[in-house]
Amino acid sequence: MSFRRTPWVIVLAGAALAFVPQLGLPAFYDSLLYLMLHWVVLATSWNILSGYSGYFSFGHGAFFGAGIYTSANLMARHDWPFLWTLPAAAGVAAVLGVALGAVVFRVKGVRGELFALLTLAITFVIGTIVVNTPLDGGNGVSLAAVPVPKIGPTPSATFYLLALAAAVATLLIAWAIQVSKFGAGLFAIHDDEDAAEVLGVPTYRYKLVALAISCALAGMAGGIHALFLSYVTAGDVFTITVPLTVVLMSVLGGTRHWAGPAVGAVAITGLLYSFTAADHAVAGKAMIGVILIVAILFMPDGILERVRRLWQRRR
Amino acid sequence: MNFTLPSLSLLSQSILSGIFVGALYGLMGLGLSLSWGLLRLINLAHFAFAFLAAYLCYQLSTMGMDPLLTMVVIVPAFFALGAGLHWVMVRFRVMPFNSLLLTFGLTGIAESVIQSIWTADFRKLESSYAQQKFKLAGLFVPVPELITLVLAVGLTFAVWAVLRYTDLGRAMRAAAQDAPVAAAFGVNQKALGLALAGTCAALASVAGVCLALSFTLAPSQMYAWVGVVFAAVMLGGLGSALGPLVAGTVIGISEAITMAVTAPSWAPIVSFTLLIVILVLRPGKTA
Amino acid sequence: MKTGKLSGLDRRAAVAAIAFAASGFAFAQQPSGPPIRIGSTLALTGPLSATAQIHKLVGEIYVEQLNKRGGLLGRPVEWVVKDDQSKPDLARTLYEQLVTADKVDLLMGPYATGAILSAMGVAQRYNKVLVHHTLGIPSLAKYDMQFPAWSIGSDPATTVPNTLFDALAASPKPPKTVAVVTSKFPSIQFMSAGAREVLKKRGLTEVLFLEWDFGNRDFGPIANRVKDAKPDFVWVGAIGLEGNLLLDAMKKIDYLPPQHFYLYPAPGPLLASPDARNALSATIFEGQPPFTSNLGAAEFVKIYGERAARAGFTDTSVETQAAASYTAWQILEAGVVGTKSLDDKAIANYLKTHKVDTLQGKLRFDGTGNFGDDLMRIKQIQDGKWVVVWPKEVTAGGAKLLAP
Amino acid sequence: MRADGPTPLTEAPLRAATTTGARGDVLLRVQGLSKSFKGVRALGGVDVEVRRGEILGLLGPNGSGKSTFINVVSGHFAPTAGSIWFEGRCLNGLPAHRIAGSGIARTYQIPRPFGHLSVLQNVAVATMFGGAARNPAAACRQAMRWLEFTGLEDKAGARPDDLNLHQRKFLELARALAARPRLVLLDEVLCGLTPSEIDDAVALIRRIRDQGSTIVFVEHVMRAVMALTDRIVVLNHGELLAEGAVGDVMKRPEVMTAYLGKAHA
Repeated sequence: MSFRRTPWVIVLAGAALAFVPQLGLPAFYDSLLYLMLHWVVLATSWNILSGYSGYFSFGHGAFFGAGIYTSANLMARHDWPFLWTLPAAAGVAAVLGVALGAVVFRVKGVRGELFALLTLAITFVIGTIVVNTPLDGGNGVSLAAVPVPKIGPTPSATFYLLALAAAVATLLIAWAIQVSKFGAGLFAIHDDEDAAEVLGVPTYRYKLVALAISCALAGMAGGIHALFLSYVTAGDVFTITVPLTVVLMSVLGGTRHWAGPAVGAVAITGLLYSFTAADHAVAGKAMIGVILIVAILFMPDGILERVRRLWQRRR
Repeated sequence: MNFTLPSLSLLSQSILSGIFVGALYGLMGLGLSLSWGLLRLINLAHFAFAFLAAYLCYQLSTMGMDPLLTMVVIVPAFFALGAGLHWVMVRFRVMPFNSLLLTFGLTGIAESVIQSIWTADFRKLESSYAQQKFKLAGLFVPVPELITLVLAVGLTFAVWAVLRYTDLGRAMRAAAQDAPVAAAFGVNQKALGLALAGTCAALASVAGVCLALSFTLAPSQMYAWVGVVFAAVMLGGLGSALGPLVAGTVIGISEAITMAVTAPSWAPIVSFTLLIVILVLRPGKTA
Repeated sequence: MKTGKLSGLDRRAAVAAIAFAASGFAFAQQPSGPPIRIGSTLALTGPLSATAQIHKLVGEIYVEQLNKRGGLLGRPVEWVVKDDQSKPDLARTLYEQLVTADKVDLLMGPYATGAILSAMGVAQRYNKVLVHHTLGIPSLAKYDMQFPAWSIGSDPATTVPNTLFDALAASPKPPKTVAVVTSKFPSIQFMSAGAREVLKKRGLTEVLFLEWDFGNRDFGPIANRVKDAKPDFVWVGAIGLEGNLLLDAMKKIDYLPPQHFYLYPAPGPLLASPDARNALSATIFEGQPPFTSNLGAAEFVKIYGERAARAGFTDTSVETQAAASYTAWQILEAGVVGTKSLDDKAIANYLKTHKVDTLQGKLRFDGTGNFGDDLMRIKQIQDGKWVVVWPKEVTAGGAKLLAP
Repeated sequence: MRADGPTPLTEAPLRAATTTGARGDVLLRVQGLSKSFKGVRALGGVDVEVRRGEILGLLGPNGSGKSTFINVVSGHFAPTAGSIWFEGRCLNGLPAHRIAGSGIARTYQIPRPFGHLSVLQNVAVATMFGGAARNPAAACRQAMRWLEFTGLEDKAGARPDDLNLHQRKFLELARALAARPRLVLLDEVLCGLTPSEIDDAVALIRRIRDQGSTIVFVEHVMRAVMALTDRIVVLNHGELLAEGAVGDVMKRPEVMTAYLGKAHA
């Protein structure tokens, strides 16, 4: 696939998918697809810093949560219209990320697992602040009274279209970074940060920009999700679930390609969804575990890489 | 945040409580740290192993066995389980972050197994130890927690001594640092890896027994420990034997003091801010 | 499509009528025709599953009983239940699936606050009646056709603490000083905040107020601070295990509060704990007179006990969760039977204008947010059993609040 | 790591054109350069000038500060004291990537290729960030030329792990050159190579100079030092010991002492 064809494929696929609400399918497909795209945005945004540059962050929940609470508070307490809160959510998350990165990325020793730990700790710190201040206060924030803008024919379709737009934008950004000089620099940082710096890669700035982009996208996804949930509680947001899930999705799909996390997100969301029948709920959970294990044993470089190799062999 | 000046007995009793819970963090973290640092495998299933062991301990105890005696059965069983898991990991050459995914799958399976055998209900082991406590220098010392502390400290130092003073331990550390060189010196890495992975799982099962002694169990509770134990492990330094206990105790005590002097709901911020400060100021030289 | 369905209904109704006539009045008729499908989700896996399994068992029992009685409108009832994995966003999606893809006839609510609100949003968009089990914060219910099965009234944060302090005031040792310790779990914190207001108004002294983060593990320092404060009475705003953990921690420092109340404890383990004697809690139902003379209660308590034991539950008694769950089904059945239709609007109107006879007694839904009376009762662990001790009219055998 | 003595070399072909170093203006001026690690002094006030177009050999026994010198000049470590001037600009306090951007490239003694990138991509990264090419496509085209220059063109698609040491050293060189630096710092590129590989490498280094780059060259292989350098600088205990043409300097008694110990003085 040539370089320049990819963005058109992403945009056209997005445009085609935008017609799904018009197909007359039962409305819940919009919600299901929304959930998938929501995770596509989160996993892909995580991958921009963590997959490309190798700085595995366990703090994605913090930035996602910052977006949720920014959006929720602006809507519930300051009567902002929903769509206007989204840039604010992205902005707050990005500022938070840059503030963290500006300190952390200056410290040479904080790499690998220490970076993972630091970002995990940030999640709990922010969660504690949110639950102990009027941002949440412990009672959660109810958004039942906030109107959903009429972008799609139904509220669920609106969320779906918003997430679709976010996913298309995120994938375009992830692709553009991967094929750019910026991306080359991030991949070099992944393998040997010192050597990259000496070759001229502005490692500090690159990491900071990648983190800012990653956080902004996660914050935006959080902003949309706040209204989708319509009732947000700190206990559900600032957990290890979000970072763990995005790591799993990205690793399953493949972290060295812009599309990998998206593939993983669709696969895992689909997998979780396909075991919701109550009679086999517990067995279903075990089944998901088995599938994950088999996938990682037989596709260690991710689904995408595996498919690519099969494709090449065929040709 | 209102600060109140605590009484001395309140403060010391709280610190003691922090030490006890910190010891459990350390005990749970010990095997995780060894596996992560020396085998380069991030074993999320460590928590599942601990809970599985806790439930087994609960089961055997309700059938009349002494909870501590159940370790005779549980520990070897988990040693085998851990070694078996490692065999699979080696066979398929699983990379560190892939191991996270794989063991996450395993954790889900373990949770399902627990839920289908023992239901999602809360289970509390009512052992003869649960009621026992004694008073020492004005402080109450509950026996189950004391058992946890003794096991945590004992096992931590035992592992530390083995790693530091025995050929086996030196070989393990060498293999972790530079596998090819270690292989060149005739270190049988495969056997070592299996033994170490088995030990880690065995340590998880001991932590599980301690868990059963002093906590109420529920299948999904296993995730509640992940964050804080990961923190203790990473703060303590991967592969370090003493690290998790030291870091776990630091976290436990700092949270306990916060709870004693101000609103308990602020406790996580103190321990995790402390952790961030340590990381930023002294990266790589923790514990 | 619509007309076809209607005529089908008519035919079925006719068949049912004939069957009814033929079988006589003494025996319930065999339900016939296509089943009425009732859809809901429960958190069967994940952190909320401990309570969800109660609701699943209750639902199964009720649907079985219902079908044995002849189903609804002569048709058999089928319960379509899905696992929302304790995730509110999945609950929303699954309710949409139930409504738009599975096209269930009626909805039944889930049980946790987050999931209930998710389901309520869907119900509102599709104009479905939603009867829900245990919504802890009534003010969050802003939908016209939602009906609470847990009769805590529209302002439980005031009424429930008042009931409790009434009970304490009538006890042999009315407390003067109170410690309020509470989890920051939304539905808990809300009640604890109300309790603080109430005790202030009643002239009691608050000697300690502490909040902990949901998921706290080390209760030692909290127990110590309670002990230091020497309160006459401790309000423990705890959910699930937290009450036990705090009690364990108190025991470890050789302390037992003179009087103590637990808001939403996991009932089994608390009962099993030897230190929980005299512990108070709130409930809407207990398997004892006079509750057992309420509609369906005696039979349900018996069946639930058997089935819960068979399923391996630690606690086999019927209390708030199981009772609220059973009540929800009774409300839905009353609505359908009362209107003889599956029309959501009609059912909602009927419920708002009629009292419904349930496990908890007669319930009304004409108050703020469709909430009726606060039927929360105060119970106490006495001799290893929960005994209702307040208000007097629902106590059995002269049971009284004991104060050591 | 060997500390080869100053064995006189006889291979004539290697020595040929090197003695005629063009005496240009000063490209790099290092003044009073010091570097300490937690109080342990690795460099103690070194003054060195590198002239445009020359090959300067940097010699000294193990631990004399040669590698530290390269690490400080390339920005890997910040100097404790002293100043570094390159083409008349002061480099003090600049991050490593800015130093690289101003025209200084280096190699590592133990090659540090980017393990997950192909050989071509490894060089392309250097091309892009050295400022020689703007977009990735142009960078790849240029990188291919550098692979041809170093004889690695067949390996363009391979992973660094699939290369042997010799090839990895050449990849290291190709990466350094791809940025089109005016000054190349070579840290023991010949260490660990076989004699015939050394001959290849020496020829390559000469071609690099012919391209117009100035070279500072840390090396123990005296044969190559003799063959390539115009001047040498000898460090000992972090201080400048001697400076001059290779033949003269290696005969000085203090240099012999430093290399071979007191007995030989």
